[in-house]
Amino acid sequence: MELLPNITIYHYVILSIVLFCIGAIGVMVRRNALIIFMCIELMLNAVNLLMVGFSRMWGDGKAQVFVFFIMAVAAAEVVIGLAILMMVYRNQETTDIDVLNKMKW
Amino acid sequence: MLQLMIFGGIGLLAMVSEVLGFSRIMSLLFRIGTLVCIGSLFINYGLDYTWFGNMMVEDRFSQAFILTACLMLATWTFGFGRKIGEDEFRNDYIALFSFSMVGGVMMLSYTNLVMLFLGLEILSIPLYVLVGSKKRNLKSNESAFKYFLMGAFASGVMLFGIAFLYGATGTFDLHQMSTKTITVLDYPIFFQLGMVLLIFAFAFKMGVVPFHYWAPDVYEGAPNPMTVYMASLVKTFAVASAFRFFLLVFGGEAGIYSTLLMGMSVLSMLVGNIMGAVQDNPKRLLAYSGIGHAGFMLIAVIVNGALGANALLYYSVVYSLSLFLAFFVLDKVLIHDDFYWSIGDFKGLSKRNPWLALSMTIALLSMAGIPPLGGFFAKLFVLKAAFEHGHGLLVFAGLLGSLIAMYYYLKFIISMYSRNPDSDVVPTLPLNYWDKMVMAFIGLTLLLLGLFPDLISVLIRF
Amino acid sequence: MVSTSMEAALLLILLFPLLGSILNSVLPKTSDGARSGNIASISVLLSFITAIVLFITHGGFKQPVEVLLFEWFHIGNLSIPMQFNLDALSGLFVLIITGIGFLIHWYSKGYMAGDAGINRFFIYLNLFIFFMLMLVMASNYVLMFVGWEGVGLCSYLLIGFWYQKEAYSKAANKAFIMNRIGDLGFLLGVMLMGKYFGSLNFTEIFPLITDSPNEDLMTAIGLLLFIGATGKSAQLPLFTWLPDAMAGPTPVSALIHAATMVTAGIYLIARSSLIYIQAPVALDIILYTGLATALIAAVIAVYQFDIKKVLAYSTVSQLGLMFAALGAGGFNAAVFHVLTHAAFKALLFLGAGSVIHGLEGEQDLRKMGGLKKAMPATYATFLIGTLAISGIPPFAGFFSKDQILMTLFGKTEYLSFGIALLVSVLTAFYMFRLLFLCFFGKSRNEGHAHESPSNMTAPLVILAGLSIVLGFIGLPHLFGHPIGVDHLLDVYLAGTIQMVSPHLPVSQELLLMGVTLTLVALMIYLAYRKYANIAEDKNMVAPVDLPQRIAFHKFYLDEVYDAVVTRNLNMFSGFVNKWIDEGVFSNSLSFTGRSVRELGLVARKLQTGNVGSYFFAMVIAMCVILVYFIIQ
Amino acid sequence: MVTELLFYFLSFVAVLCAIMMVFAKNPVHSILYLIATFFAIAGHYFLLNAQFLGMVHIIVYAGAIMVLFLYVIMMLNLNEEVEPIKSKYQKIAATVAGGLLMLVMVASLRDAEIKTHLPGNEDIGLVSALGNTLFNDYLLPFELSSILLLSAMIGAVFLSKK
Amino acid sequence: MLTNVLILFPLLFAMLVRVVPNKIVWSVSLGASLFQIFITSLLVYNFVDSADHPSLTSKFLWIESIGAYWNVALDGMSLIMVGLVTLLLPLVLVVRKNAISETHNLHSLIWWMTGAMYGVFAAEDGLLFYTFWEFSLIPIYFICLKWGDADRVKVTLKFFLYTLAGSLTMLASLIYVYLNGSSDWSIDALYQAGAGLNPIEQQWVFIGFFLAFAIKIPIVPFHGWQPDTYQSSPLQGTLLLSTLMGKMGLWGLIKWLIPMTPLAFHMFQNGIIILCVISVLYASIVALQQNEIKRLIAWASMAHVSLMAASIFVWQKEGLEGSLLQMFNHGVITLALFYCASIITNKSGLSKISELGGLRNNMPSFSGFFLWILMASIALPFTSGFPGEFSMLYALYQYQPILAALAGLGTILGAVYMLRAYHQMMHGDSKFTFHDIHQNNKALLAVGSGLILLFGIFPNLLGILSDETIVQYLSQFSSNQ
Repeated sequence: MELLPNITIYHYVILSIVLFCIGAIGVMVRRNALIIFMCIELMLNAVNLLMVGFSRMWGDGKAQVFVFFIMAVAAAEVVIGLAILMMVYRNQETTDIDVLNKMKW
Repeated sequence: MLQLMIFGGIGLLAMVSEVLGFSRIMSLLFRIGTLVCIGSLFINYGLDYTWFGNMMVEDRFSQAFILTACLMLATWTFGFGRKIGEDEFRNDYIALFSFSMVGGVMMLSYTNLVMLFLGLEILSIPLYVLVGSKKRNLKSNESAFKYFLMGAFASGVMLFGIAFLYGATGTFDLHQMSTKTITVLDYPIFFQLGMVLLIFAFAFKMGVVPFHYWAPDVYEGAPNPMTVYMASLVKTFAVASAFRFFLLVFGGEAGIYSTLLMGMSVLSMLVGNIMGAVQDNPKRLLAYSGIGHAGFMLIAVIVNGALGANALLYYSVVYSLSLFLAFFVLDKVLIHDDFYWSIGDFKGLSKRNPWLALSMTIALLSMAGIPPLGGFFAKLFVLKAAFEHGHGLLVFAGLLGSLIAMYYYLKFIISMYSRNPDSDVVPTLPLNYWDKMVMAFIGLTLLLLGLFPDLISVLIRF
Repeated sequence: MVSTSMEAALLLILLFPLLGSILNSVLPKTSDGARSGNIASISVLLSFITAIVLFITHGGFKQPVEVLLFEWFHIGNLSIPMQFNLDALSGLFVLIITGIGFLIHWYSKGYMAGDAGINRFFIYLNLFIFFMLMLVMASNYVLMFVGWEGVGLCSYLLIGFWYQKEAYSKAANKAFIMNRIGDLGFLLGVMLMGKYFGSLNFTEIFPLITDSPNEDLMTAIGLLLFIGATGKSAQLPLFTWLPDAMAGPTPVSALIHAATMVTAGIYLIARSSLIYIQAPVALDIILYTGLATALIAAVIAVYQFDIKKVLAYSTVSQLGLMFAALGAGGFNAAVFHVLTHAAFKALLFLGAGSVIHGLEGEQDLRKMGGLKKAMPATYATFLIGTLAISGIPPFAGFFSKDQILMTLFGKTEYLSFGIALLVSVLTAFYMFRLLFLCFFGKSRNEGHAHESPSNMTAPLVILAGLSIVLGFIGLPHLFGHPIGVDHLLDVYLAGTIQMVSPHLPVSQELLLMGVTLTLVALMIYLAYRKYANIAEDKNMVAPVDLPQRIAFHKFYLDEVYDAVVTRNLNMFSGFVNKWIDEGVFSNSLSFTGRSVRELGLVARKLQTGNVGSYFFAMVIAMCVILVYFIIQ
Repeated sequence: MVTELLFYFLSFVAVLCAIMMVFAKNPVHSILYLIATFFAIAGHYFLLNAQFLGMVHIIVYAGAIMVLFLYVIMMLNLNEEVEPIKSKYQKIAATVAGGLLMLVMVASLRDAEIKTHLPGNEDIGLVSALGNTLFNDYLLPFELSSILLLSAMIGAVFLSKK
Repeated sequence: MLTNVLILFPLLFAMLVRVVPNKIVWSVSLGASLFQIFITSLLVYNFVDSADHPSLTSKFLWIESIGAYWNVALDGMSLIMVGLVTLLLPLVLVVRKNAISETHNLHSLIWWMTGAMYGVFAAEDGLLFYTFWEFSLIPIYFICLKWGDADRVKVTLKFFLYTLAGSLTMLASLIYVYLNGSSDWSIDALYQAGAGLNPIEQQWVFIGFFLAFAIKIPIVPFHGWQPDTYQSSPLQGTLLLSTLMGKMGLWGLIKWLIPMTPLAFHMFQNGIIILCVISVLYASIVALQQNEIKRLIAWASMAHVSLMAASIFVWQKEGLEGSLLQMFNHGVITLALFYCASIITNKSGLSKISELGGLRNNMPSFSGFFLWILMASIALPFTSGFPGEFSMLYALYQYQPILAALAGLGTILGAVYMLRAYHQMMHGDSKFTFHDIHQNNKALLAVGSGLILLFGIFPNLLGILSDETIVQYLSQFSSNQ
């Protein structure tokens, strides 16, 4: 069955590019580290979407397996990331990246 | 594979050691493990293995790099391990280091992008933690935080690239990808986009301009042993994995992608060193110099092939050793509050402790590429390779970069030998025999490698 | 190497003065310096005796004596041997140098007695003799250059002998540097010869020249060598050092700056006479340079008040005459005048030295006068010298000057003859002016003049004797022919140098002599009228009207040089130092360094420490790179 | 046709919620928008016949990760609008840069004329198919990902030790 | 084999001398320098015995993978340079021996430098040459940095970076030539490879090498580091720099640059000779303005070495002979001159020429030595400065008379600034109260003056070593040109 007759891979590519770039904009726009982190998660999701799309295109499950790994990695990153955020917050009482810029130049 | 298991096993053992009560011998085990890795590599050297249906291939390249990485790790433990071993969290450290080595080994012997990605993450995640391992130190916090955010971002970019590559070729396996690229590509546009994005990610991990921003901040804030580890071993892993990627996919120079790499390399060698020239914080300075060196290593990646591999191997070994030595001294000298480090702290070091000054000088001169220290041949091999492939521009930029780098290396030397120590510092810096041995060992190794550079290049003749 | 006693003797001539110099520098100093004076004098005397003995036993060097010691160095295939030879020309010069040299050494013992540096003085003086001998005995141009520069060094040392006086040592510098300018010409000439002849030995070059004449080449060589000669022999435009060189002790002025060193230029050109006769243009230039120098120096001499300066300008003027003779092809006449000039100019200088010694250092003519009685011996000898230089027969100067005039007249260039005549007339005027101012009239000096000791006057007497007799070895045809002694010197020199022996008709020659002598006598009378009876120095202050002032100030040549060369050179070097070296080179270096730093300071602004901005920068970089790929 | 509409709807929701997530002032709102985005993406997965992945996605992202975020926000008391706004220029610049990146990436696909239709293969998204791939070809990565998780665990524990 | 001893002994001794007690270090290292003299004389003896005596060469495989060899050989030309190093070593070691702290460190560095310089002059392998070339930069840098005057930091930085810049361009050229050859760094292979390059490539290679050598020599406009460095360095540093290090650059011209790039050499020959002559005049003119005594000598030295470079570039037997002769003698003379300068500065505490005066009253015997050395510097005949200078001018004259005349102006200017300085410092009324120099200084000056006289009268002592070699050496390349 043709599930998506008029939807080509380019639709998915463009969609994930858009999502990826929104993530990137978020990373640049926000000052709260937590939100930045969330934006990165969004970027990873855009990748996942693209992977699944390509997987469908090639009719091949490898990419979907890859997505599992990405999820695992995302989970691990979240754990570590939040732990780091907590640690920073404990010491600095903030997650504002404009404050966390002691090292520069 | 064996190395993977050994390091993974040590990591697991370290996890459970606290519970099972053998935490005291853990650091010993870690060292023994490293030695076993080295030994096993020597025994099986030159034999190719393929694991799990091409997931991971041990060939001459990966063996050479894993071997030298293990040797570097052994040296690193030799030099900095004690500092960590005294910490109450030493088992955590050992586990994290072991795991990150697992990631490193994966990055050196992957043939599949999944392995590359996983390896990168397994390498990075412990590093995020290790960078922030001085939990009360604001700089350490900040650098962990920055490293993590940017690293995650880079992972995203890399994945995006991998996805496009997959979209273009329908495979994650580099051998298959290679046959696809050589023949006709179904989706050349996807491939190009994917390649570029992947190169961004590699560039980020290597710390080359214009994706270098994390490096100075992170290197500055991280505890010294971690900085060394990152700047030497991790950088080697990153460059070598990029090398491997190009080697497996293109088998040599990669056309327009090489042009991109060339641009990055030139920028790194110039920008890194120019910015290094205005630094006053020693650690930051060495970070910028590291950017310049990454540019040099990138030349080897561009040239690729046996020539590039040899150059890269030699370069990474020598650079790592020089860095070890430099940081070993740095560690002894910069003992006060880390917000006010400056080259001025090295004032009159030759009077306070001539051994330290001498070691630092050797390290710096080696990095600068003054014969007969190893650094000279490192640069020579790289430049020779570049010239052989007709990249005169790279040679020019490299030489110019070296010249600028010499300027700030000399700032150290001037400080150490030509100024008097401040009145408020300890007049002499005591060293124990162990410290002296470490410095002598690394220094002599640098000299030895400079006198007999073939010691390294025999490793990689394919 | 040295094989015969003849050759050994030749070397001895050279070695004695060197030994004397070494002995004096090695032996510990004595308080009065008498010993060093003795050593020095004796060494020169030994040289002189050896030379005489050699001269006699070897029949006047009809056959040149050669000694090859070793190869000094070589330039490619061009070998420069350490080789000496003595032939008629150099033999004559050796005799002059050692003979006059000995007398002056002897005189110096008295003159310099009591000077703190007497030891040093004799070391230098001996060294000078050594180098001067080397100059004339060298068998090739490079070795000659050794002597050439060596005497320059000694001259430098001796002019600046009283180094505490800055003016003196400045004069020494000036002498050395001006000589150097000439030396460069010499060297270039030597190189040109080396290039074309492949050798620099006289014995090898001269046959080549006669075999294959080449006028252009010879002119070039001749002119280059002449540049060297103008430096050493104080010709235009490089003569201004010689008057300043009078800063040295008077015996030095006598020996170096009158009798020997300054005639090295004459020697050089006479030695190279084979080259010059093929280069008429060069000869003409020498002729006119010589005449111009002679005239200018003579005019200046008329207006000088420093006794030694007058003599110095007179030397320059006489040298000019000699060059004029050379230029006219009369190499023999020039050499003859060198010989006689050596005698009477040494005499005059030593006499002046005696006067100065007697007046305890006073050199200004305006403060002398009436010394005739106080210093009779000096006066008598000085008078002989003056007569000789003025060309009064039968004194030596008459014959040599006459020969020069004849040579010029024989060239049928009446302008040059006229100038030469004028010069010799002027010579008589200024010399007698000097004599009258110094010895006649009333004393204008407060101190009590006294006669010099005998070891000073004795050389004066000997030199006076020489000034009388020396002329007779060059009797002109007019006188010599009838008595069968036809110009001994020319006969002696024949075969060694090219020569012109003008044989004018007897009547013409007599007429010329008559005219000359009449004019000279007139000049003496004028000088007597003007200067003999001056009591006070009121009408002898510095000249007031413009031509006089110009002459008094030596035609402002020093000032012109200063303005044209020295000042411009200093300005130029200041400019180069300040604006080019510091301004361009140093600044461009530091600019490079600074700009790298500035670039770094700008670049580091990107490293804000803020993760957001890093992301921003990375994204921009990505965009740029992707755009590049799209364009591709 | 329905699926097509569904695709556009889901895409719209995903993009909109993503934008809202980025520009929401309150972090909690951001999280909620992000969860909405995740759901929309999960919808896409279902649409692409990757049902299992879709389920896992919802569980992992919406269920686990986002809850973790929420938890952290609560713990750190970030739920108020404490974030000082970045200066307008920075915001605009960032947006322009991101937009530029988007444009460039899209533009780099410029001459992609072949409209590749997605072939239908329902099997690959199923658990059994994935399991086969995972435990045959990707066994090594699978095992190694345990190390990844372990290291994350150790790291988190290590960082939270006092 | 003996050559290895010559090169390696100093390097070894450089390490050993650090552990020698400070009190006796001076005599120990002087003893070692006697050993070097012994080795050198043995080498000279062997060379005279047979020009290809086995003790003069040594060749081992060094880096197999790129075909580099430990390949050292001495011929007549390099023996002269080796002789110079050996001869000056003890002099450099003993000057101002008591006036410096940490003697053993200083000596260690001097020995290190010495070994490296032997290596530079003996190397027959491109990589080895470069290694020694760079290797010699470090000790001299440290000497200047550690014992220099107040400006030392800035000045040595400039010096180091400047010379390093040159070295790096040379490295690039070397690699380029090597890559176009037969994977062999030996000098013959490099000659062949270089000659095989096309003219454009040769030009670039030439420029790369020339920059390195021109900076080291130095020739205007690559001289920016030199006067400052000479001035700021301690005496030993100045001596090493001026007497030996500049010679490395000249040596490079002879041995590496010109034979390797024959076509480019022909293209650039004229221009570079003109540049060198300009350099002679420029240095002389700037020297006129100098008021610091060491700076004055530095500029004078620059004028001399530029002339040497010019005459090397004539590339004729005359020029090479002359410049080798002069390289040797200039070393001795410059050493003596700087030594005199240091004596003046130390005695009076002043270094400005205009502030000094009347020193001759205080130091009569010193003034004699000084004048003699100064005369050697301005090439008075019978000093060792003359034969070389004359030969060089002669060679230049063969090439182009006008250039010789212009270069000759340098000798006039040399007399002007040297005598002017001597006059200002030594003459006039006494201003100071100190007395004449110590016996030790006198002895040292006497040695220097003696050498000047010896080689002034017997310059052939050097010529017999080098003449044959030069002829052979030039004929080796005549076919290429």
